[in-house]
Amino acid sequence: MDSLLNQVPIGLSIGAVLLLVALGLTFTFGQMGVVNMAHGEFIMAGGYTAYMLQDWAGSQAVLAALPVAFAVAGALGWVLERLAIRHFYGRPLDTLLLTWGVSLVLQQAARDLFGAPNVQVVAPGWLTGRIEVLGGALPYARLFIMALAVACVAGIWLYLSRSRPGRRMRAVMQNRQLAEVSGVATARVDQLTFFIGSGLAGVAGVALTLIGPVGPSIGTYYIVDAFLVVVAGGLGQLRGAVIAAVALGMLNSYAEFWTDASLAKVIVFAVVIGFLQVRPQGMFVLRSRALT
Amino acid sequence: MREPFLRPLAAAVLLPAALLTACGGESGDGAGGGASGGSTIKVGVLHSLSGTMAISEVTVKNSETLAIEEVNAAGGLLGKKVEPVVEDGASDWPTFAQKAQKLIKKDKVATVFGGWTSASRKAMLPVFERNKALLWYPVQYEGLESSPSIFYTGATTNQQIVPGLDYLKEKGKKKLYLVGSDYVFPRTANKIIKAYAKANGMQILGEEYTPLGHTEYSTLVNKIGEAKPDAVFNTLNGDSNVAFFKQLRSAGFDAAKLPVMSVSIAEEEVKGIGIDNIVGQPVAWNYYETTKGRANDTFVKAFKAKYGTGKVTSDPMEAGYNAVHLWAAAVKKAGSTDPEAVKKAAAGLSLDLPEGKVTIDGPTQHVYKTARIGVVRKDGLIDEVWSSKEPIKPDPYLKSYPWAAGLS
Amino acid sequence: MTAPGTALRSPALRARLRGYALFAAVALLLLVVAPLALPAFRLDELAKYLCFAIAALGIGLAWGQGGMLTLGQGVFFGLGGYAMAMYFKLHDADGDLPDFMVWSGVEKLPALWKPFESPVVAIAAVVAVPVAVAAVLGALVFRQRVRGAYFAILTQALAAAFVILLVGRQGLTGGTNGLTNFYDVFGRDPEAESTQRTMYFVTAAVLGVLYLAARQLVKSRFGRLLVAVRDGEDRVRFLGYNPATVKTVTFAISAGMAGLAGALFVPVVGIISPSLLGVVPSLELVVAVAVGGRYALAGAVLGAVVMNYAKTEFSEQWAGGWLYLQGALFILVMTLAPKGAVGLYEQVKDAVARRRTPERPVPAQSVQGEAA
Amino acid sequence: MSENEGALLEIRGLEVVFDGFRAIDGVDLTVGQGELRFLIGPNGAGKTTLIDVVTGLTRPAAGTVRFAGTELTGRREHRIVRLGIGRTFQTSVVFEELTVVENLDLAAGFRRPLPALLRQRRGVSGTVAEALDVIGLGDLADRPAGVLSHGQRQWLEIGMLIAQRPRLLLLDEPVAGMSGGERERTGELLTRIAADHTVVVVEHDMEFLRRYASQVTVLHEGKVLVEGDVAAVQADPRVQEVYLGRSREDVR
Repeated sequence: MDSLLNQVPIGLSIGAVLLLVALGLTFTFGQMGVVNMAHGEFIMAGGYTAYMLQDWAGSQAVLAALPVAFAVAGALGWVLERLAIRHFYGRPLDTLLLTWGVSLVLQQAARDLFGAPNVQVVAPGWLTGRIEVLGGALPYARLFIMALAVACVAGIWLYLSRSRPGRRMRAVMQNRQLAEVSGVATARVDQLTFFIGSGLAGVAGVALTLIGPVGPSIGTYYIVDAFLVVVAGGLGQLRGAVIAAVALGMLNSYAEFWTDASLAKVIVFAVVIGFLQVRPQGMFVLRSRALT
Repeated sequence: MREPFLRPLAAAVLLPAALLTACGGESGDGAGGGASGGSTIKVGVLHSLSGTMAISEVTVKNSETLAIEEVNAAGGLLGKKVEPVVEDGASDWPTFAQKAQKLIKKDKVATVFGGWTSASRKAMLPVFERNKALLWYPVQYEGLESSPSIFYTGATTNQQIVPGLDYLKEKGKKKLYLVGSDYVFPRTANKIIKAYAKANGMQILGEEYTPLGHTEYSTLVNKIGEAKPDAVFNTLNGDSNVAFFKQLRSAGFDAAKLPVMSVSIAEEEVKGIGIDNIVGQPVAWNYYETTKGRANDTFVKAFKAKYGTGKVTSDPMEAGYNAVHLWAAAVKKAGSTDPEAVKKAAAGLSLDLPEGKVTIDGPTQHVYKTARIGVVRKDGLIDEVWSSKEPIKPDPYLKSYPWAAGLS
Repeated sequence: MTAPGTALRSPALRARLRGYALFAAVALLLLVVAPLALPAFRLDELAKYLCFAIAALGIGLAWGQGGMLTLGQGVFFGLGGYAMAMYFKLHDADGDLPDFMVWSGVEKLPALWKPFESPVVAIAAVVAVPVAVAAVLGALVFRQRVRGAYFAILTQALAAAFVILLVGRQGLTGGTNGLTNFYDVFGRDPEAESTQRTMYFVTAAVLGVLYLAARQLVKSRFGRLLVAVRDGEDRVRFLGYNPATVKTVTFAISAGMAGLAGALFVPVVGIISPSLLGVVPSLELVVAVAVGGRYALAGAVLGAVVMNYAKTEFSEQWAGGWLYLQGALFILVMTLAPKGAVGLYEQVKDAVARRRTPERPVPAQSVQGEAA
Repeated sequence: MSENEGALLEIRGLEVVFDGFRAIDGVDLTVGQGELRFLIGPNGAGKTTLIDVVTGLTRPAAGTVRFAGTELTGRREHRIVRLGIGRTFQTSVVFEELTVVENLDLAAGFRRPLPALLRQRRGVSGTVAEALDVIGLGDLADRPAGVLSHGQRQWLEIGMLIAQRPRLLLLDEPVAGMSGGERERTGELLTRIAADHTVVVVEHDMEFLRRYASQVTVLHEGKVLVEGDVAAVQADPRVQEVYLGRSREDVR
């Protein structure tokens, strides 16, 4: 019975991973309607950033990499937005295919730059321990990821509700045209949003080095799950994303506990489809009277 | 959008058809070398050079190309140079089948070295059997197969998995937990392991499969922690190993606390997993870069000279290298590249190769191999800690093991 | 003014005749020239591309005409392919268990396999199963107005889940290996050259028939309705139609095409396996359609054949390069020519036409209207 | 059925709430067979919302909407259309890729069974020809709707409405954004349609109202303020206050 309780922290930690990988998407997808398939490769960029920083920061690379990866992935996102995506607003399906092309190129670039085999990021010593929770071991690495997820959510929440650019971002998210006519430079806001959304992917990439491989295909492992979280949570909805990530994490952990990993994935998918039957727009939805 | 349907359709078909015609034409007439005429003997090298399997398969392609160069440097075969025709299986099984067909029919190669996954071998098998051609398959696999058109130079189950189990038993590990990626090799391996355990008084506490590419192992680690096994038998594949070992270790399980016997982790993979996470863990193979012997010194030296000192050699690479040399020896002996003649000459053929003396078993077309258990060192190489006294006779159907009755 | 378009018949008629002539030329090329010029295994490769072209045709309908970006077409391709392969496997086994079941430890033929002992059931299932699955899924999601990117993501997740399920049920499906090694394809040896030639003709014929049928569909009232749904689903509702029905029907048709393509693929290539059906192969097919030109059915066919051919050729020369090329090509097409090769061709044609007759800056379609 | 014999549309006690905001707050409205009714009111009065409820786009919190005795609330949009209600939108939505005739043909065709839809259109049906004639776009019949001007699109939309052959037409601000000449023509179109249809027009434009309206309902803050003929409504001080008061706010 212990192990059943044990799955609670595990579910939370899976949820934290899902949240981190999906968080950036809720903004790029939610605010801008960009289905960014290259989001996974921004995660990858974060992971490789941590790998590169090892030469300089040694075993503390993970910490040092958080801000750097944010900047690196953010910059990649910003460039992508400037060069291509800005021509595609209002055509989400086209952005999906466009960014998939970008993701192919980035993956191959990683293969050529860093080699096809996985690389290793050494976790700092203080992250190697674990605590006993509910009769099971919860590694510090997992706690760190959970804390990071909470910090990211809190940071974004503060940013959106307290800062001027954050409020502009929300304004654009809720009503682009209205924001535009009220003097918000939506193009600037879009750039910033894309920078932040992509940067968050970089942060997620750093976190993932603690639990999994860093390799050219790391992004592909997470991208479908990340989109499921966003879809279930509702577009551009912070609380939706948080709840969806935790719920799917829990579901995943228990489904896998009772069945197996393969079936758990299928169950999660079936539940999301079922959920969309009840709430086709996700958990939370911005009401609009426009006939789209 | 109403009128323009047909013109592009014409282009759609004309263009590739024209190109295909051009390609077909270039080889349509004279058989361009191949087995009979010409100044070279063409051989196919068919591995995934792109896609998910490329990481592993490119290294085997490299060692096979090296071996072909060695054969040529030693004067070639039957007075001719051996010319490799390299094709990309693209990690896609149907592509393997079609490329095999192309190599046989268009390039008229004398033989093909290729494949890694069981799936790619199964996809190619009918092509080779129907065309009476020959494939050399260089990777350890799940056994239960003995095609007259394939030579298997990697280990079958009684040369890798069974010795791995013998080793665990010897160490007193009686309670096992089985973890594998969800595909044919782990499932078959685990079937064998369960039969072995039953006959040897061992207990299987759990058997779990995760999808290929899976990276979330916390629940599985939790289940393992709950079951408290003496050892884990690991048949995970590729990137999943990285996540599994990292998460296992951060949950407090290291080699001392919980040995994890792996059969798919070689020198190549250790670095990506992180040496810290896997140091001291046992693996089961037939060859390590550290294996003693003159033939291996030559192989390792030549390999590093060609591909860089940073590169390591591993079991599948060595098996690919062996395949080329075994085929060359058989051709010499037969005086022909005809598959039937080569098969006849290959039976009982024996060569000194990096892993030691390797003999082809005529009836099964597998090879005798020495089983070796190794432990991962701090520098990422693997030290041999146990080996079978002599090369083990291949037994793909485990017929000589009473406990395995009813498995195949 | 009661019957516009009938007044001046000849340009329309001429355009139509030109269309027929071109179709005939392509058919001649495919059915006569290619088989004469190409060796059997090249023909077999071409047949494989034509299989993908059939699936692409379905995507052209669903996405190009109906606006439903389906990223899970591999699922339907797979359902059709497995249905066919199950029959071949059972036929080869001749009362025994198929080989892979033996080594997967299955002792009794699973009930799911039973019906596929009959070739009639298998061939019917090739179309019926994908159509049924798509119809149920479509009815569920379209009714709830799940669309656009949501639909794309859902179908993508479906492809991912389907592959996991296939791989995980090894005893039932052959796992990652898939189903392969068929000895007898309707009384013929699948590896024999004569069989490969026959399969090529069958595939080309099916593609031709489906192309004509799809084209008819696009030109019909239903096709116009479909375009209307694509461009203004909510508005269509206020014209008294239920867009969910229109979309579900179209999605099911496209799934049926994919199923048929998968079924043909099995004897052509000799294998069906999960690696063909996942997220990436499904996306690649969509990419091919986009490159060819999504708004024209011929563009879908063109894209599938050319892209798959390029992939084979290119990966032989420079394996890593293909990904760069594919990615770059795709970025370029999406940014510069979102209507694909066909769209580009049209733009050029229009530009040329405009140059020739600068006093008439009217697109070709409207000629009839002007005359009337 | 109801106390009002000639009533085609009967709305009783209607309430619509958006996130706590009462967009419609207890509206009763009856539109008789053959009537031409104008619905006016300042911004946010609930005019469009009312139409949205009738056509199924918005679900009411309370109240009933009956059309020829059939309850409409809870029905889906296309079902309501099939009962015989058609509407236009403030910003016209026509299918730009389709020709004018195809747009009309689509509108005329929803009663066709699915198999019949699979056939290609041959020529132009009587209904479509008639609608084409009424809106006067015959010259543009085979041009894609994408090339039409704003006014022409509005007329096409009205034409599509006619082609649907509905029993009740709901027009949402048909002259918004139109030039003087276009308004004139739209007015004539409206008069012509109203001769043999029941029509409800939401309109902002007082000039247009004065010229073409007879019966007017004024909405204000989700309630019916006044109902009556044009002259009476215009003379009503409450209406003047609402409009003047509101127009000052509008400037803000």
